[in-house]
Amino acid sequence: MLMQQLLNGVVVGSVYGLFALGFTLIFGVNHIMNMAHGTVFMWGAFAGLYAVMLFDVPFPVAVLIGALGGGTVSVVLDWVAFRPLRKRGAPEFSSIVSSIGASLILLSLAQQLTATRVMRFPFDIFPIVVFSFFGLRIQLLQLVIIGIVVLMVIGLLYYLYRTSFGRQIRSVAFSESTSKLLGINPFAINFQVFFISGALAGIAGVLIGIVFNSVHFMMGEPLLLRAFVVIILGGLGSIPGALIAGLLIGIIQTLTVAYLSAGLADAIVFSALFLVLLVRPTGLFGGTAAVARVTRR
Amino acid sequence: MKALTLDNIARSFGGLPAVDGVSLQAPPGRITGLIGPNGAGKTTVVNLITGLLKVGGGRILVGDDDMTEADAPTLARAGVARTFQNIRLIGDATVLDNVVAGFHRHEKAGTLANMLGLPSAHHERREFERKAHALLDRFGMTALARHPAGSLSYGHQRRIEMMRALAMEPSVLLLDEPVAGMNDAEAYSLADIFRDVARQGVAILLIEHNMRFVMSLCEHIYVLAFGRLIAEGTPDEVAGNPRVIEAYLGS
Amino acid sequence: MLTIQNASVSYNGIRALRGVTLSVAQGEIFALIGPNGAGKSTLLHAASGIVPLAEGEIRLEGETISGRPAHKVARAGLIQVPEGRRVIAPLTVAENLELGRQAAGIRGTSSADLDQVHALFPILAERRDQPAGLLSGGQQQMLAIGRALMGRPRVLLLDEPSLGLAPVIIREVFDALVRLNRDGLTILLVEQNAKLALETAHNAAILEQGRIVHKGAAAALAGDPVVADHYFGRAKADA
Amino acid sequence: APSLAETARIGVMNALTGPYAFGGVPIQNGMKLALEQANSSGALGDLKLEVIEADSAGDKAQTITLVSKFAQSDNVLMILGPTTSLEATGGAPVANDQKVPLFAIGSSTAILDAGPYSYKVQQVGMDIMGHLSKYAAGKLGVKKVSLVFDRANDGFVGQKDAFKKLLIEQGVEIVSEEGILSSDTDFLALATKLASQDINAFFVAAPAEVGSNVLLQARQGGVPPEVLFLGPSTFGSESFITTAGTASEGAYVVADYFVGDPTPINQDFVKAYTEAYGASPDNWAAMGYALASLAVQAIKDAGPSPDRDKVKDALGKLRDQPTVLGTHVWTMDDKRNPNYGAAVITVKDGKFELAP
Amino acid sequence: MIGFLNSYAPLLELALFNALLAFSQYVVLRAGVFSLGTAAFAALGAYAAAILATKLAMPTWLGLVAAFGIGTLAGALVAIPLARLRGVFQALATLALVQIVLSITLNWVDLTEGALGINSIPKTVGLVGMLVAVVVVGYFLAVIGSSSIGRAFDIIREDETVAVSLGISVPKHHMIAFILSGAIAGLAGGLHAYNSYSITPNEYGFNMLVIVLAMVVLGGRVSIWGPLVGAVILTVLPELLRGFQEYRMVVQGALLMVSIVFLPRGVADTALAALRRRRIATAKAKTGTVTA
Ligand SMILES: Nc1ncnc2c1ncn2[C@@H]1O[C@H](COP(=O)(O)OP(=O)(O)OP(=O)(O)O)[C@@H](O)[C@H]1O
Ligand SMILES: Nc1ncnc2c1ncn2[C@@H]1O[C@H](COP(=O)(O)OP(=O)(O)OP(=O)(O)O)[C@@H](O)[C@H]1O
Ligand SMILES: [Mg+2]
Ligand SMILES: [Mg+2]
Repeated sequence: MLMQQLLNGVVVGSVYGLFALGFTLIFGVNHIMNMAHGTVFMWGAFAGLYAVMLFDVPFPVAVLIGALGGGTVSVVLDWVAFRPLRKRGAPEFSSIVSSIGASLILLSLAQQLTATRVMRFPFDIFPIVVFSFFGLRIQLLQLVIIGIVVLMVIGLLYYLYRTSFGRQIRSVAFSESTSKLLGINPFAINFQVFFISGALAGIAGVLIGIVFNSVHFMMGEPLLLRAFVVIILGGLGSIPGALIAGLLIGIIQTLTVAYLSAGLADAIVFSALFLVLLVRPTGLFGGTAAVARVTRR
Repeated sequence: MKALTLDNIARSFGGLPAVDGVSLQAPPGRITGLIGPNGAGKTTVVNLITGLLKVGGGRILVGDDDMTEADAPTLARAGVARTFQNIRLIGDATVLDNVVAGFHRHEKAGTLANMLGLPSAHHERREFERKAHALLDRFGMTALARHPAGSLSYGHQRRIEMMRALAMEPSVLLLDEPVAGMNDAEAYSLADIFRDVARQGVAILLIEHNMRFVMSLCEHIYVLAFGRLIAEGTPDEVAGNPRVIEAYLGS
Repeated sequence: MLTIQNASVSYNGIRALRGVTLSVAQGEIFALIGPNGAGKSTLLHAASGIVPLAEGEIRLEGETISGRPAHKVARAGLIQVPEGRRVIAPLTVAENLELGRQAAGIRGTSSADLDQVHALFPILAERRDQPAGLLSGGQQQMLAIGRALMGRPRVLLLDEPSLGLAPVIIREVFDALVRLNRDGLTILLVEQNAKLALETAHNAAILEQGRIVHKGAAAALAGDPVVADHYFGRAKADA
Repeated sequence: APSLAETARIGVMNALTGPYAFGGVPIQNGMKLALEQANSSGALGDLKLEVIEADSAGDKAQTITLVSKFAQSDNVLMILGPTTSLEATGGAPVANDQKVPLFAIGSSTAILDAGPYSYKVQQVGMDIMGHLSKYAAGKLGVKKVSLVFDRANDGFVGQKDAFKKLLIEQGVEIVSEEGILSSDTDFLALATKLASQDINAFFVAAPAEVGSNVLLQARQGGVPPEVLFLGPSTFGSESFITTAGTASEGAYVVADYFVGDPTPINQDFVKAYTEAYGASPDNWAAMGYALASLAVQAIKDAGPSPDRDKVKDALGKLRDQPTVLGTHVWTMDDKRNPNYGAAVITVKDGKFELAP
Repeated sequence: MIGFLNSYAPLLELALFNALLAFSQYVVLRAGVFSLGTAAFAALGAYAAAILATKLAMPTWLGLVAAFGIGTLAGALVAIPLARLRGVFQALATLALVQIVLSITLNWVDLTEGALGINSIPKTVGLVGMLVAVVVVGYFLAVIGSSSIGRAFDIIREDETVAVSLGISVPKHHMIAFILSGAIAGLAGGLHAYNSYSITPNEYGFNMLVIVLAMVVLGGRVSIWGPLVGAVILTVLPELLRGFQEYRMVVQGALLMVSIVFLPRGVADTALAALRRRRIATAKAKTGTVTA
């Protein structure tokens, strides 16, 4: 059972990682704790779901539409909730309230749309193929999910570190006005950041929606809570860190369910977080950049 | 009145020895200059003295007290005040509040008196504001008292830095490029203030690249390059020193 | 090259610039001096599009740039070295310089610009991989200047470039500016070291309380006793 | 024109938004249906009921405010709702303070403890679970069971506790208890754990949507069909079958309401509800309908020009009333604990039928 | 009027409870501590009071003292390790604390009755009691805020390096902030327990944390009026929006966004700043323009 549970943990954890990547990206760039990220995830799942329900699109297209949907919602979110605040040089705090407001709206609209029903992808969106080896059961879907997550992370890393994009992002994050003086267009940078972040969440939404057979308006909330833990454990703004921490939490959680009790999963995850912070105030993988950020303004 | 004494202090970052065995004296009542090329380690010396950085070796004395291991608040309470080379003000707070902040170390009303709002705490605040206004007056900034500090021009922000440091009524005053961004006329009006302060027995250590200003103000100058002292003496001695000319002044 | 016409700027209703008109000709160094709070930085910010004009117009080679977003102004070749060394602290020295290249929209890996900057400020080559925030004050100022040069400016706006620089470096920087100017770079220079500024510039203006109060050939202004009295201080009288 | 005495205001509140809206909306519908029927059938003679609706949002604080508002400014005769025990335990003490009858859905006895003005329609978990435990241990021969429950909802916790106690009394071994949250969707780990256990059956007390997913993921995670699925009344709705798909086949559910029930009282209700709302009722709708019907009866029993105290007393005397719930007789003991029986149903070929 | 007051008494009581929570949140934010622990401290206070009241039949005043005490103690205890952390790390550590307390209240069924919560707590604190608490706490915070402690809080919040250079001890002030926050929230929890007949674990979870944070940021986090204004707005808003039925949350969300976008420093602080600007403008008109 241990191996099987580890496998379960990896699958869930990699999706947590995907979700948290977008969250940590926005956090790293804009210092925004985007409380609406969970609803972006949910709307990504909805976009994929409605595409399937209305146009009967196949799995890969559904994932793509989920990415588009999440990305679009996220960009709009930036325009209406965050950009006006940035323009006014508002303190970072106010973006929290703004994103809470946005998430109320997005949540409520989803609720209206679905009449609070729990919905699901059709059972045949992805064929149920189960491989068994050494007593381990793994579904094809689970393999595909791990594959997609790996691909997304590699792509993101490339984009961030092999193009000038990452440099520009960090510059805009540090000072928008100085960046402008250097010819960087903060608008374009933020557009990309929010789109990527939302697209990752949207993909996660579709995948989670399919693998757990449920799409509903509250589906983002537990993930948001996990994402907080992921970004801390993984180090602020660290891409590999988010992925590793996501996996770690997925595994801790499944092992808790397996050997202790499902009810304790949160208690254990958060106690672990608390302890880690006491021992290593900058998280498990927090590097020097993170140190600079927490100790100085 | 206390003198500041550095005895062979050192500090390195990674492999780089930013301050490498520096000894100097800033006696009370004197304006002591500290100059040197960019990256020589001057600001690092200030950070070491004020306890913002941990010393790698040597001793720091304020008066007769060994302050080598003391943390920043302790040093501030012992009367060591500074200005920041890269201006650090509370941008949203008014100029007056920024200056009043400097009086923190003189607060006598205890935590409890403050929490309970006893009259003693109240009077104290009044007193600080009165003194802060006197400082503003001296720096010609009375009219700006209620402006947010962040909205002022660079030169005015520098002045707030100085007023805040003076509000601490220090025995040792460390000025890190106080007149950067000011023209000579403006700088000289500040020079008068510094002389006044020194005359009251404060030990001033002045870091500045404006050589005419340094030469006219300092009685004694130390020259730092690559973390080491390369020369010291009266302004004229230093200005004539060939090593100083080569490393710092240029021909 | 750069003309500023009747430019006014206000912050929260308080005027910082009142109808300033000046023009910087192609290939000249124009110095702007004035006391603290006169509005010098505000003028540069207005030219760069960081603060909006309440009135007036700014043109670069005849084309109106006021109203354009700041990054477009930079890409049009009007590049500013902001006051108080605004380096991107978390990025390394090399990355800061790379960012400077951005404004010119240059791709590829031509190293001529970088070599030029490194030649001017060798320390920047030495500290290539150090986060810019950990440089000394003067080193940051060098980086800020170097970064602007990386963008191959056509007009360079300098806000107190000598700030925090050692005398020997100031001399080198100003020598370099003169060299670049000879090669065709137009420069608008805000400088508190009025003597140095007026020695370097062709033309100059004095700004006080948001207005231009004197304008003319730099040498003429330098010789004006009123200007000397206000901006050179007693040092000159002493000397 | 009808005089004032001929109109009585009824405050109707349920969790129309928020996490419990899945129950609150159909309950509200059921309640309104019963009240409208009372008006149109003339069952109350000259008296007309005026419905004042509100949304308690699944939130205790809002419930408290609403109860007070209903009692004070709307001057209602009685209050129907709220949806959950959580809300009701907040609202009931206020209702008792203000001396206005409150007839809530929730199953927690704490609602009754608040005072004589608070009533509830649902029987406690113990009663309903008795049927299922007997069926499981007796008919199905279950020996070892794992229990899964929504740990943040006292109703489900109560059902689980009751079921556990009853099973133990019958000599069944409880292998594990797993608390989940209604906001969870990931039950893979739980599924693997269930698959690795040596059990005959597993029981899930959770909202139907969530519980269906537990079942579905359990089957996908390797829990064989021989391990039976047992569920409380929440699973007695069509949405269970559509959500769980083929995994629902062979599930045993104890129903306090069964939409396929052929008795006339139910058939009439199903027809009226479907006409009014375009969907067939689920057990929540039935619960709301039953509650409001009982309330109408109490108002009638209170005699002409009823007031709050009369209604309260009339409510207290309700016994052996016909209802769409359970075995069609709703009654109370002297501590105001309701009881109405239940039936065990099972899914066969994608349809509910009464279990053999 | 009396009828109106009566029917809205629970709403007012809730607003006052929220104001206390907002005070607790405010005091840490003011000191630059990004603590989200208010919900946890409030839960401890509420449970202490409720358990004493229902299991041991203790008098109300004792329960309130216990609630206050346990909040203070918890604040002091977490202050020690958490003073090492900064910014988001502090926020997340305290979020973890909230989740841990939530897990305890949910799972320690013998003591807390689990998800059922503790019911039938005698209602011994009414509108007046809550009002007195808010006034006392508010007054106390206003005094602290304008004292040297408040000024030290402000400097620490803006720039710790400057703070230590002025002789301000950061750990000491963070400790004070945590203790005040814990004490106020503990008291608030205790009052709420005696005011609302019943308490349940989920009331003190993520939602409370979010809403309390929103109150302070919306109201303003510098002046003492900020949390009060924020608490009143966010308590009353849902009631005012009842008319919008299903679009209530949409409207509420939109209002939240619009107000923070146009008043990013919070309603109260922006209003106060506007007043101050007016005073400067008139003063400036008198003294003429400024020269260096
Ligand atoms: N935290 C740090 N980490 C690494 N290197 C540092 C750090 N602080 C300073 N340095 C380096 O130490 C050297 C001395 O810096 P310092 O700021 O003391 O110079 P300075 O004499 O004040 O120069 P300037 O006149 O330019 O301000 C510089 O080379 C600088 O890059
Ligand atoms: N962001 C701002 N908000 C409000 N007022 C401002 C702002 N920036 C500048 N000011 C005001 O505008 C006026 C001009 O400031 P500016 O920075 O342009 O002066 P400066 O000539 O560059 O001075 P310095 O030599 O000190 O740098 C000053 O009175 C200043 O207070
Ligand atoms: Mg320096
Ligand atoms: Mg300036």
